[in-house]
Amino acid sequence: MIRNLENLIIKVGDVDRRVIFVLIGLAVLIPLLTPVSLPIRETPTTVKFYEGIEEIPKGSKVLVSFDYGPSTRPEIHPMNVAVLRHMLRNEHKVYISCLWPDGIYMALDALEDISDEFSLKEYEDYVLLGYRPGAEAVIKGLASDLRKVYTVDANGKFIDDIKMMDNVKNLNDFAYIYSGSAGYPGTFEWVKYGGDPTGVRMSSGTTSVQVNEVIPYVRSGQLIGLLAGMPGAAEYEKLVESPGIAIKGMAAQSFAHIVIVVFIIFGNIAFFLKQKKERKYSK
Amino acid sequence: MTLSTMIGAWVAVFLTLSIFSYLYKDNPFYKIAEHVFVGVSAAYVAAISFWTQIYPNLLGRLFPKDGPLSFTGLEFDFNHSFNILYVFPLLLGLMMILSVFQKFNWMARWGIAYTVAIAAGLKAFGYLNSNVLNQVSASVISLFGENLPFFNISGDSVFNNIVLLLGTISSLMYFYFSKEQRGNFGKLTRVGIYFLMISFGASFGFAVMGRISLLVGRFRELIAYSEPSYNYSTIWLLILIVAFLFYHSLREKESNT
Amino acid sequence: MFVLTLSVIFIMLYEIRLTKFTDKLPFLRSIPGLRAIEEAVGRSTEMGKPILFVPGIMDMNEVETVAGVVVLGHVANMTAKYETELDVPVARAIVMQAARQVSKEAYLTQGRPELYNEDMVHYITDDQFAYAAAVNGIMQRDEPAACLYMGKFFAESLLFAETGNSIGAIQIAGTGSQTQIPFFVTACDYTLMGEEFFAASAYLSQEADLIAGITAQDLIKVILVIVILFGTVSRALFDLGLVSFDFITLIGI
Amino acid sequence: MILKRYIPIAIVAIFGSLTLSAWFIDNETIETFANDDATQFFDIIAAFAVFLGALNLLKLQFIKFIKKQKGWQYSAISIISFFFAFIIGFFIRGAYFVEDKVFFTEEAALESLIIVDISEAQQEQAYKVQENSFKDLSDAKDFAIKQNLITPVDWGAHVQKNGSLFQWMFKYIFSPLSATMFALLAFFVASASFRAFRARNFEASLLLLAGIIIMIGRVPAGSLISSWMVMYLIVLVSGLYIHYLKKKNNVTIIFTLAGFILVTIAGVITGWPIDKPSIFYLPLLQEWIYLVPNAAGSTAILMGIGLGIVVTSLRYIFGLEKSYLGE
Repeated sequence: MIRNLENLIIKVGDVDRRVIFVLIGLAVLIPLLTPVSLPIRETPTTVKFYEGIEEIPKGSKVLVSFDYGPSTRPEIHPMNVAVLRHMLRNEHKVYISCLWPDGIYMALDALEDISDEFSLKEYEDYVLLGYRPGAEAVIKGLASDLRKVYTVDANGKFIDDIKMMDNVKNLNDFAYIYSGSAGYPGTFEWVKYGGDPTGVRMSSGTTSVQVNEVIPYVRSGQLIGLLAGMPGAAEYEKLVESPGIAIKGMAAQSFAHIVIVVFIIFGNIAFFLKQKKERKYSK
Repeated sequence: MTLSTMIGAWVAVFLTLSIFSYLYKDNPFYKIAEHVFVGVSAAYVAAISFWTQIYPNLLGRLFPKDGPLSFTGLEFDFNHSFNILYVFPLLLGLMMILSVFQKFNWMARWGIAYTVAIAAGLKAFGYLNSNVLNQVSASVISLFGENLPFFNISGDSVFNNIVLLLGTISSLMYFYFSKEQRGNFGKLTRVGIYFLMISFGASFGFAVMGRISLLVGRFRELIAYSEPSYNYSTIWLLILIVAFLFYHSLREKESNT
Repeated sequence: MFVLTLSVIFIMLYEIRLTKFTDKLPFLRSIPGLRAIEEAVGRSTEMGKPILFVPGIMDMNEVETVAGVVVLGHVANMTAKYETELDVPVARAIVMQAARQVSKEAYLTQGRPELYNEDMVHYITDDQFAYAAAVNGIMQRDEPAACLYMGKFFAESLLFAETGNSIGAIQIAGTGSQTQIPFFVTACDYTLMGEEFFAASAYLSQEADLIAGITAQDLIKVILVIVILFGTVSRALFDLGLVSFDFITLIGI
Repeated sequence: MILKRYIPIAIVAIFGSLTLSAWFIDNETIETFANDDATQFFDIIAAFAVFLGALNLLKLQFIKFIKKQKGWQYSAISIISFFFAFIIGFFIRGAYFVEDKVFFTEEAALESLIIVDISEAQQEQAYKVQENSFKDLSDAKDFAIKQNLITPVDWGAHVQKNGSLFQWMFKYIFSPLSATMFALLAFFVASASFRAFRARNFEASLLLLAGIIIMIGRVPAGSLISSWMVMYLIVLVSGLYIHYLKKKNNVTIIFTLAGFILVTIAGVITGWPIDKPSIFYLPLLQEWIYLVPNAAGSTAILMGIGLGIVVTSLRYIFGLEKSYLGE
């Protein structure tokens, strides 16, 4: 009986990876089709991020950068939408830049999502500066002279003709910088060439994968808090009280994690049993 | 819903499912999606780099409005002023393209040399500053700071600081190359490896989290496209692909026996 | 900062001088991943299968890519010697040209120019995932016996490493992309982590100049550790009120 | 020889030291060059290189197609999709705007402007554009064009603007493909962790534990697991470990029971708070792991990479390593 069980577990340990694929797929799919809600607990970095934005005086100018593309959209998009909501609710003027070529599409989508809610008006509530190639060079340029990098905005309108841009010379004229970043160029470059040299307060929302890389900056205070991946987005959505896509995805997320962990544990038990068995035979 | 949206949705679903079919195994659907992807993206990148780079930043600077070269009839107004220096990248760029001919192969070297040069020059300082110096000063810890508790799970504490210091130094010593990792030094680097491993494990955990989020996003879109307004595109295409793959694998089995 | 950069340069030049005057090369600990490269080439030769070399997905403006291309030169030397097929798909045309220069030179030095074929290094596309899809396809269809990933990588790292694993290839990775090291460590046979990867070209070339660079790095590392320890002690003394200055704020970093 | 060898080496030395020195020298010309033009130059060269790459790709695919090598049908697909995207990138932009409505073709935009008017008073059919009516369809079209009622999107802006064919391709071909390739990773990361997360030795166990704690601790499900459950689990696992070490059943049983009783007593006294003691509460524990031991490891790697890059870059600038030029 026990031996049979052991053999079975060993078999599970050697399972074809396609079986794992199917189970992971189901673990994500099922909670999406039948929504379950789970309590969300804010982590300190998210709370710090939220407080950082609350501390900006009302009506300030803020720079929001869309540094991601469609491939990482599920992680970053909910954050950026929530950040825009938070900023607009606090009556800040939003300036949008993109370091990724596809970022412009993401920004357009995000603005469309919230445009009815705030009855947004371009050139009154926000300016869409658009995409400029050059990665860190763009940030360096913004830090020294915005008009060098952006002569026209995304619609091809000359910056000098935009009233909202009147008192904006460089990064120092912003009260806050936020970058929703999925890699290079992104958080790193903003810290190195944007936040550090100008001293403007900044923070970032990153993919889960990057968290590890940017955490030293959060510790040193170069970033004020951090939004970490979709769970971070969900926590933030809860804090700004606008439940969105991220919160809805959390059940699927949790469920899939549990399935993976269960697999790992099974795999390890199988591994030990197998070792034990092999030792027996080799004696 | 417009026709273009409808066609778009069906194309998107087909391509999505074709890529997912790779999880089963390499198959004609994946190959189609892969080759479409390669072809489209090569042209996509070409168009993007021409229209956002060469057109405004090169032509815009060499042929600005009322610039010295406007007698040629070429004018590209991007509010840039004329800059003769930009002949240099034009030259290197053209040489790069010419290097497609075997005879002019060497021409690429100039561009390569320039690229490596600015990479080295710009990166060396940036990394020295943010990766080395800032990290060194962040690694200097406080042991007797005011009101520093001995242990605090989320925040600064004496215990955490000591762990940080020990971890940083021992892991750094793992990368010391001029000495074999034996004896006491070996013990130190061993500890360093432990810290590196925890760090890798944590990274991996985060990666799992991120990748699952992306899958959630992907599935949400497929679910959206399976609605009646899109004529149930996901469901139909899924049935089609699965049926074909099933048939295909049966055929393969037959031909094997 | 200026002083600091100068001192780094000075340490490097000093080490080079030092190695020039002593005939013996300085001792370097072994890095298993590097020895494995030659084994991998050998195994591919035995099996009559190609070797796949991926120099990352970034352009030559990343130091990692350049380091990867330099390693490619050494690998091409080996494949020329063993007459093994080499396949290098690249994601940037400038990298393609550099990789061609390097491998052509390698085949020439080995006296096998007839084995060199320009198309062994070929461009696919600049886009990250299109490139990944195509490289996965190449792996599935050509079944290389060894896959080497040396350069700057992003999310596609695990797509490569898992596919390589499923076709049973020996996999050796080297990268300075911190986020991707864990995936390579878990899915590949050998991984050159961060600094090890930058040291690789010196190890493989065994040239005095390059090895001196590594000993210079080591010297700097020791200095850094001393600075950290000294800084901590002085901070502690400062906090206790025993001294009136703080070393780190004093030297201004 | 000069063109092929010495100039490239000189370029590396000159531009390398120029950009490096820009950080220290207070000269505006050098500074603007390093901050702005240097990378701008590179981006332009890289943009030219993309076309070189495309030529290479097409060449190989055409060879495959013409020689009917294995998989030539797929090469045809590549070639066709390349030209499809190339044409809508450079020759047909789509996106004809009529006020804020957008059409793919000029024809469709025109048709939207023209109203066919068959009012009885006029007896015969007329075409109306705004307030003007025309007998002939082509007159109506000419009028609409002359009045600039249709504005095609500017060249260059068409890659950034909603409504163009290029944008359609981006939305329905390019982005689902890249997002799905990325999402494949969810499956691969699962199978890789299943295979690689085996407690072979102490190091591997650390990797595994850190991974699992982060995975569970960071999602909402993790905050539902009480620290007491984790403690019971630890007692159980260490019981198993003691059994493995001593191989004596009674020692194991006594140890495990004692552990359970201790935990239970502690729980009863404190009233089972879900997140105390915090070191066993997964959301807090994961926070500690990633802020302390993980940060230590990351810092070291960061410094190592930094040093590696600095020294390697200097090697290139000083010309100690020039094999990438085919030397």
